[in-house]
Amino acid sequence: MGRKVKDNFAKGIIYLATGITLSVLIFIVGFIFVKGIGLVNFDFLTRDFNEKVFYAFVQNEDVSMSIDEEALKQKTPFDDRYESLIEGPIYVDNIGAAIAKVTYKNNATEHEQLVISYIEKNSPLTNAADSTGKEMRIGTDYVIQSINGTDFEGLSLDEAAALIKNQSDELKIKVVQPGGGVKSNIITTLYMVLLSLVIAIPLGIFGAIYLTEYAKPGRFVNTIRFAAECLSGIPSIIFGLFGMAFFVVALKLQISLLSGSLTVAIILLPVIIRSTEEALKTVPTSFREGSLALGATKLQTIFKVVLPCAVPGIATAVLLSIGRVVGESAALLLTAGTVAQIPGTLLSPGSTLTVQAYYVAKEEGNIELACAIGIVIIVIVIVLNILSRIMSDKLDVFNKK
Amino acid sequence: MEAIKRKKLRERIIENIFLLCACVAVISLLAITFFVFYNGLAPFVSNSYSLWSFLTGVEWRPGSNMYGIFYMIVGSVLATFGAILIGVPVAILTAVFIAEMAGSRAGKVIRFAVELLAGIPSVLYGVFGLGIIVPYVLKISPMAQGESLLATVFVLAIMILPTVVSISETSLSAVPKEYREGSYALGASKIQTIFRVVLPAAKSGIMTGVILGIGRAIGETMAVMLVCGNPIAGIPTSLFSQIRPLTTNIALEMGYASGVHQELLYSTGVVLFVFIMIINFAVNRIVKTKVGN
Amino acid sequence: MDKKIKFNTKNLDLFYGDFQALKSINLEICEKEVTAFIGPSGCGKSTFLRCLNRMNDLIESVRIEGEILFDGQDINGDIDVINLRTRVGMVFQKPNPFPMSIYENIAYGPKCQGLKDKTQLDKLVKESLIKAALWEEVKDRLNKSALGLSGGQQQRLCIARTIAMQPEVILMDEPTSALDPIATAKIEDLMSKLKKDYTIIIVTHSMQQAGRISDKTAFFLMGEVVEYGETPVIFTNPADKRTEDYITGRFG
Amino acid sequence: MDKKIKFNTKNLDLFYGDFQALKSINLEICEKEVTAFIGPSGCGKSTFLRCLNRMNDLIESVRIEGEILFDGQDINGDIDVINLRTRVGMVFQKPNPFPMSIYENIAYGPKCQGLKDKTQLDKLVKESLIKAALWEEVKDRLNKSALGLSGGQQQRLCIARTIAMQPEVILMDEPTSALDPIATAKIEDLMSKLKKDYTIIIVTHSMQQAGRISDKTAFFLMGEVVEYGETPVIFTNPADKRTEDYITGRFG
Amino acid sequence: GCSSSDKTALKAAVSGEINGGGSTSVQKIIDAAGSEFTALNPDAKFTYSGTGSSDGIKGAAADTYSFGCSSRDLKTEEQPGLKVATFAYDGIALIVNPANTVTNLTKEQLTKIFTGEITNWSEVGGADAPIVVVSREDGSGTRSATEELLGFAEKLKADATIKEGNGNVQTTVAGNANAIGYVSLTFVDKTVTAVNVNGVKATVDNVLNKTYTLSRPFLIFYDEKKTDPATQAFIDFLMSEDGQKIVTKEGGITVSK
Ligand SMILES: Nc1ncnc2c1ncn2[C@@H]1O[C@H](COP(=O)(O)OP(=O)(O)OP(=O)(O)O)[C@@H](O)[C@H]1O
Ligand SMILES: Nc1ncnc2c1ncn2[C@@H]1O[C@H](COP(=O)(O)OP(=O)(O)OP(=O)(O)O)[C@@H](O)[C@H]1O
Ligand SMILES: [Mg+2]
Ligand SMILES: [Mg+2]
Ligand SMILES: O=P([O-])([O-])[O-]
Repeated sequence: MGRKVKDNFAKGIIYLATGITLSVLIFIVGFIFVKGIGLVNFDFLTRDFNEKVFYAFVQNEDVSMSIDEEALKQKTPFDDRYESLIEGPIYVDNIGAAIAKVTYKNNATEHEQLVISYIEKNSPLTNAADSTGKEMRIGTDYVIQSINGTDFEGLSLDEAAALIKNQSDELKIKVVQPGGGVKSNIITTLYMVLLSLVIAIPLGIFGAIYLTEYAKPGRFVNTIRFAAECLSGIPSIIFGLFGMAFFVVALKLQISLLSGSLTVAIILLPVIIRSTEEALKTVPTSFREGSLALGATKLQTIFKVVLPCAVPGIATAVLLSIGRVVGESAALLLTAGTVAQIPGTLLSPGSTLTVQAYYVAKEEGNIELACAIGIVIIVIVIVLNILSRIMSDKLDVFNKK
Repeated sequence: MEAIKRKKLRERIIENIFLLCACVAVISLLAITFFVFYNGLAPFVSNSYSLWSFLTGVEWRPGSNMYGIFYMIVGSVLATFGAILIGVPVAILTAVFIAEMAGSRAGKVIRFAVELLAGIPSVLYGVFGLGIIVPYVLKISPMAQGESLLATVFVLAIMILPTVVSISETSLSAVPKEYREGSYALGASKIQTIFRVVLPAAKSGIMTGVILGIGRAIGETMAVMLVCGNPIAGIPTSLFSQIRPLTTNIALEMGYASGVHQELLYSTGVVLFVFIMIINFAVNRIVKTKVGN
Repeated sequence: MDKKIKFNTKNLDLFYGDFQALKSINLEICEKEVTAFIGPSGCGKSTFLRCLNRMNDLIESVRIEGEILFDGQDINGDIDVINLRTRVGMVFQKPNPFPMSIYENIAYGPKCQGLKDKTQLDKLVKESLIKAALWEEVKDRLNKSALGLSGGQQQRLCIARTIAMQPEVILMDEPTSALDPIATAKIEDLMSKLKKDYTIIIVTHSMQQAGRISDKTAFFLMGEVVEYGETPVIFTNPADKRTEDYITGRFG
Repeated sequence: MDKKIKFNTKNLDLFYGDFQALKSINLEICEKEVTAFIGPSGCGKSTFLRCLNRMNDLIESVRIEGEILFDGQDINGDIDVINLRTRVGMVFQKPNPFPMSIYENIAYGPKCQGLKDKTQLDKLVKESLIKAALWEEVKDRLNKSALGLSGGQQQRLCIARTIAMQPEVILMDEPTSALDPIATAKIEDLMSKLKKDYTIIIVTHSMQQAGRISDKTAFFLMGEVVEYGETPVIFTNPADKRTEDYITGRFG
Repeated sequence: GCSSSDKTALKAAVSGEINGGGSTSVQKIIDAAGSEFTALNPDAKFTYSGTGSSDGIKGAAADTYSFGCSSRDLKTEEQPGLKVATFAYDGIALIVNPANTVTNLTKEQLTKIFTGEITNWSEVGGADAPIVVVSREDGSGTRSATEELLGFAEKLKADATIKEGNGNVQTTVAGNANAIGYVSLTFVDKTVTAVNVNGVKATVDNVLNKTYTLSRPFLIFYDEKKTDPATQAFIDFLMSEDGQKIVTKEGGITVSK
C-alpha cells in the first residue's frame, strides 16, 4: 500500500530528525561535562575568579596545638589539581596555625609556595585586621607570602617557620586568597537576569497586551509589530554597539551592570512581546466575548480571563528570556565588561558566567575552564527550567479539572 | 457615577501604559536604527569612502584604507543559508515529533532537552565547535585548517535548532484538536493529518520560529568567531574555505576602531540590518499571501 | 395594554467590510416579553442579536449605520458599554465557560462589578445554578474546573452565569441547541418565569421552540426582517408569502 | 426480513480515568437503517458514538473493556484504524472545517486515500456539496476559505466532506444542532435517501428528529442503554418507565 | 627583598575607584600589581578590562578608563594629551605545533610566511605540508608589534586565520599540526613550541641581552590633567621597586635593570 510506505518513510524521517536533535544535545552536553567536570567542586563555586592579596595585622600570641601530628598531616585543604605537597605541615605556635610547602602548577606556570594548612580555633589569625583596622578573615588554603616585610621566597619550610617564630609583638602577614572560582560571575549573572527581566518583562507583556487586545489593526500596530520583528532579528552585537554608544558613553552609565541590563532588556523585548502575543492569540475569542457580555471591563477581561489562559505561553517567554540573558555575550562584552568581580553598585562592571567563559576560551585558550563554567551555566539553566515548568503547570488553567 | 468615571479613567490610564510599553519597542528600534544608520552612512555621505568599493570590495585592511565587505556578505549569506537548510527541517520535524507523536512522557523529556539546548549559551557552542567540529573538519578537509564555512554551518545549524523547535512546537500544540479529529474521521492517517492539516494550520507560528532562527544564525557572533577563521580577504570558494561573517568583523574591531574605520564598522552593521529587514519583509509577504486566501 | 418598548432599532444597516449583513432593520422589542428571531442559516440573526449589547464592537470590520435605542437611548452613541452589557446579558451558541472553577464562573460577573462579600456571592451562585437547573448536578464539585462538564452542562452554566448578573434583558443565541429536551424544557420553563421580570430575546432554529415560548417572533431573511409580530399570528396567519413558505418548510 | 447486523457491542465499558462513562452496553445496529441515540445531557451518547470509529483513541485517559464488532470483527482488536474510519465516517457536534478552501475541505479525504485525478475530484466535490445542500451557496467561492462560512454552512460542509468519502456508516453527533429547520430538513431528507445505501447512526437531542428519521432508537441514561428498539415502539409504547418519563418530558 | 615598613603602607593608603583597560598581553602583570596595590590600600577598588591595546589607548583618551595599557608603541596620532610610561618589556614568541620538525626560522622566512610568499613547510626545511598562518586581530598590540618587527605591516596574507586573544592563537596552533602563530612570551607553554628566530631561542634572558630581537614595550598611559590620586598612586606603585618585582614574577621583563 503506497500510503503506508509513504507514512512509514515520513515517520522514519521524523524519528531521524528527533534523533539528530537529541544526539546533538547529548553530544554537546557530554562534551562540556567531560571536559569541565574535573574543575567543578565546592571551591570553584565559592571562590572569586581572581586571587586576592591581603596584608593582615595579627597579634603575636602563643597557642598550642590541640590535635596530634597524624591529624595535622590529614589536613590538606589545598586544591590537589594545581598543588602538590612538598614539605610539612609544621605547626607554628605564635600564629596558632600550621603551614606547608606546595608546588603550584597549571599549564603555564609552576612555582613553589607556602600555604596555611590548619588554623587553631583560638588562633590569633582568627581576629586579624587589615591595614585600615577592619576585621578580616584568613582561611586554610590561603597562600602566605611574607611576614613583617620579609619575603618567604627561596626559604625552606623550616626556615620560614623559624622566621615566623622569631617575630614579636604585632605581625604583618601578606596572605593570598586563592582564586580560580566563579562566585562573582554567578552573582553577576543573577543580578543581570533579575535586572533585565524587571525592566523587560512588564514592558514586553504590557506591549503585547496592547497589540493583541487594544490596538486596531492598522499602520500603528503594524509598525510596532514590525519593529518587534526587526528587533528580534538584529544581532546582539549591534545592540552591543548601541548600548556602548548610548548607555555607556552618552548617558555616562559607564561599562556597568546597569548599562548591560538595559541593553539586554532591549534584546529581550521582542522575544517577550512575540511569545506573549502568540500566547494571547491562542486564547479563544469566546472567552473574551463571554467576559465582556457579563459586563466585565476590558481590563478585567484581560487580567481575569485572558492572561490566566496565556500564562503557560508567557512562562515560556520568560524562560526564553532568562536563557537569552544567561547566554548573552556579544552585547555584554561591550556594555558590562569582563571584570570578574561582584559589582558593588549598579554602575560597577561585572562579567556574567558566559562572558567569563568566552573570555577564558579566548584569552587563555582554556577549554576545560570554559567548559567548567559551562557546566555551572547548564545547571543554572536546568534549575530555572524546572522551576518555570513547575510554575507554568501550577498556573495552567486548562490542566485543572 | 463617580465610581464609573473613576473606573473609566483607570482603564484609560492603564491602556495608555500598555501603549507606552508597546511604544518602547518602536522607540528602541528607532533609536538603534537611527544610531546605526547615522554612523554607518556618514562615510558615504561625506565621501570619505566610496559605497561602491565598500560593497564590492573583497579585502578588509583598515591600515591600508581598504574596506571591502563583499566577501563577508557572501560568507554570512552562505553560512546562514546552509544552517537553515540543515537546521530548519530537522527542527520542524522534531517539533512535529514532540507535539504529535511522542507520548506525554517522552514529549516532556524531549521538550526539556530542547529547552536545555536553548539555554546553552552560544559561546559554549563556539567552544564545542572549536573542540570537536573544527578538528573534525580539519580531518576531512582538503585545506590545511578546520576553521571553515562548513564548521560555521554546523555550529549555526545546531544553534538554531532549539529556537525553531520550541516555537514550532508551541504553535503545533495550539492547533485545535477539532482539526485533528476531523481529519482522522475522514480516514486520514496520522502522518497525513500532520502534514496536510496540522502543519499548514500552524504555519504562521512556524514561520515566526524560522525568522527567529535566521536572525539567530545571521546575527551570531561569538560562537562563529571561534570557528570561522576570519580571513582578511577572499570570497569563499568551497565549503572548506574560511569565512569572515559581517558580525565577527564588527566584534573583532569595534572595541578600538575610530574615525572612518569605526564608521565603516557601523556600515557593516547597516548591511546586516538591511538583510534582516529584507528577510522580515519577504517572510511577512509569504505568510500573508499564503494565509490570506 | 401596550408594553413599554425596550429596544427600538431604526434603519439599522450592518456591514462586514463590504458585505451587508443587515439591511434596514426596524424592530421594536417590548419589555418583559420573549421575542424570538427565526430564519434560515446565515440570515443575520446572530449578527443582529450581537448589535443589541454591542458585541460587534469586537469585530474590526463591522460598520453600523442607523439607530438602536435602548430605553430610548442610542446605544451606539455616548453611553457606558460596560453598563449596557450588565443590563443586557448574553448567552452564546457555543458554550463558553471560562477555564476556572464552576463557582468562579458564576461569581465572575458580580465580582467584576465589585461584589466581594463571600456570603452574598455564595448565595448568588447557588440561586443562579438552581435557576439554570444545574445545581443538583454540580453542587458537590463547585470548585472543580468548568471545562470538565459536558456540553449541555456547560451551556447551562453559561446561562446561570448570565442570570447571576440580574440583567434587564437576556440575549440568547440558540442557547438550547446543545441541550437535551429535558434541560431545554427546563430552560424554556425558566424563560417563561423570567419574562415576568426580564426581557428575553432568543435566536432559535427550532420553530417549535419559538412557538412554545415566545410572545413575538421576527422572521429574518438574507439580512432583512421579512415579518415581525405576535407569535401566534406569525405561525398561523403570516402576512408574507415567504414567511409562510419558511414556516411550512417549503423553501430554503 | 432480518437485516444484517453492522455493529454489535458486547458488554462495552468505557472509563475516563476513574470515571465510568459507559456501563455494559449491548447494542446491535443494523445495516442500512437510521439508528438514533437519545438521552439527557452527559449520559454518554457522544462517548459511545466515538467508540464506533475509535475516535476515543485520541483521548489518553480513555480505557475500554468489552467488544465492538463491526461486520463481525472486533474493532478494538488488530484492525486497520485508518480503514475503519474511511468505512465509518463522522460528523461532529461543533462544525470543524479545516482552515483551507471549501474545495480542499471536501477533496481532503479522497486525496488522503490517494485520489489525484482532477476531474474526478471536481466531480466528487460537486456531488458531495449538492448532496449536502450547500452547492448553490458556495459554488462561486469554492476556493475561498471555509472559515468564512456561517455556522450552519460550516456544518453542512462537514457533512459534505464525510459524504465525499462514500463510507458504509455515517456517525453524526447532533449534526443539525447548529442548523436552521430548512437545512435540517434537507439533511434529514438526505439521511432517508442515504440509508438505502448507508448505515446511519445519529445522536440527537430532538425527540421529534429521532421520531421522524430513525428506524431504531436507543435511550441512554447515565452511561447505560435503558431501552433499545423500533422507533415507533419506543415512542408510543416504551417498555421502561424511565423511557416513557423522558419522552413525555416528565424527568431530567 | 627588603623592608617597606607597615608605617609607609599606612601613610600611603588611598581610596577611590581605579578602572583600567586595554592590552590583554599585560593583563597578568597589571592584575597582580592591582591586587598587591589593593592589599596595601584596602579602600581602593581596582578593575582592569582586557580588551586589546587599541581600545586601551582610545579608552584612556576618552576618559572611560582611568588609565590604559598597550603592548605596542603609540602611533604619533594617538599621542596627544596622554602621559605615557613604559613599565615592562616583553618578547614575542613565534609558535608552532610540537609535531612540527622546523625549529629555526629566519626573519626573512617569517616575513615571507606571513605575507604568503612561502606557503609550504618544505620550503623552510619541514615536511611537505601547507603552512597555516594564525594571526591576532587587527587592534592587537601584539599584532602590530610583530608586523613592525617582521616588516609585514598591511601585507598579511589574505587567508590567514584571525584569532582574538593570545590564548586563542595558542590553542589554535596547538590543535593544528601545520599552523604557525605568535603570542606574548608570557603565554608560551608545553602545548606549543617556540621556534628560534635567526638561531636565537625565545627566552627572557635573550630578550634582555638583546639577541632575541622580537620584543616590545608594555605601556601605561593616562590623561595627566584628569587623573585622580588613586590612579596616580597605582602608577607610582607599578613603577616602584615593589611594582617591578611583580612584573618579573609574572613573566615580564622589568624596566629597572
Ligand atoms: N465576522 C464575520 N465576517 C464576515 N462575515 C461574517 C462574519 N460573521 C458572519 N458573517 C456573515 O454574515 C452573515 C450572517 O451571519 P450570522 O452569523 O448572523 O447568521 P445566522 O443567522 O446567525 O446563521 P446561523 O443560523 O447559521 O447561526 C452570513 O452570511 C455570514 O457568512
Ligand atoms: N474527555 C473527557 N474526560 C473526562 N470526562 C469526560 C470527557 N468527555 C466526556 N466526559 C464525561 O463523560 C460523560 C458523558 O459525556 P458525553 O459527552 O458522552 O455526553 P453526551 O451524552 O454526549 O452529552 P451531550 O448531550 O451534552 O453532548 C459526561 O459526564 C462527561 O462529563
Ligand atoms: Mg447564528
Ligand atoms: Mg454529546
Ligand atoms: O591584546 P594585545 O596585548 O595584543 O593588544
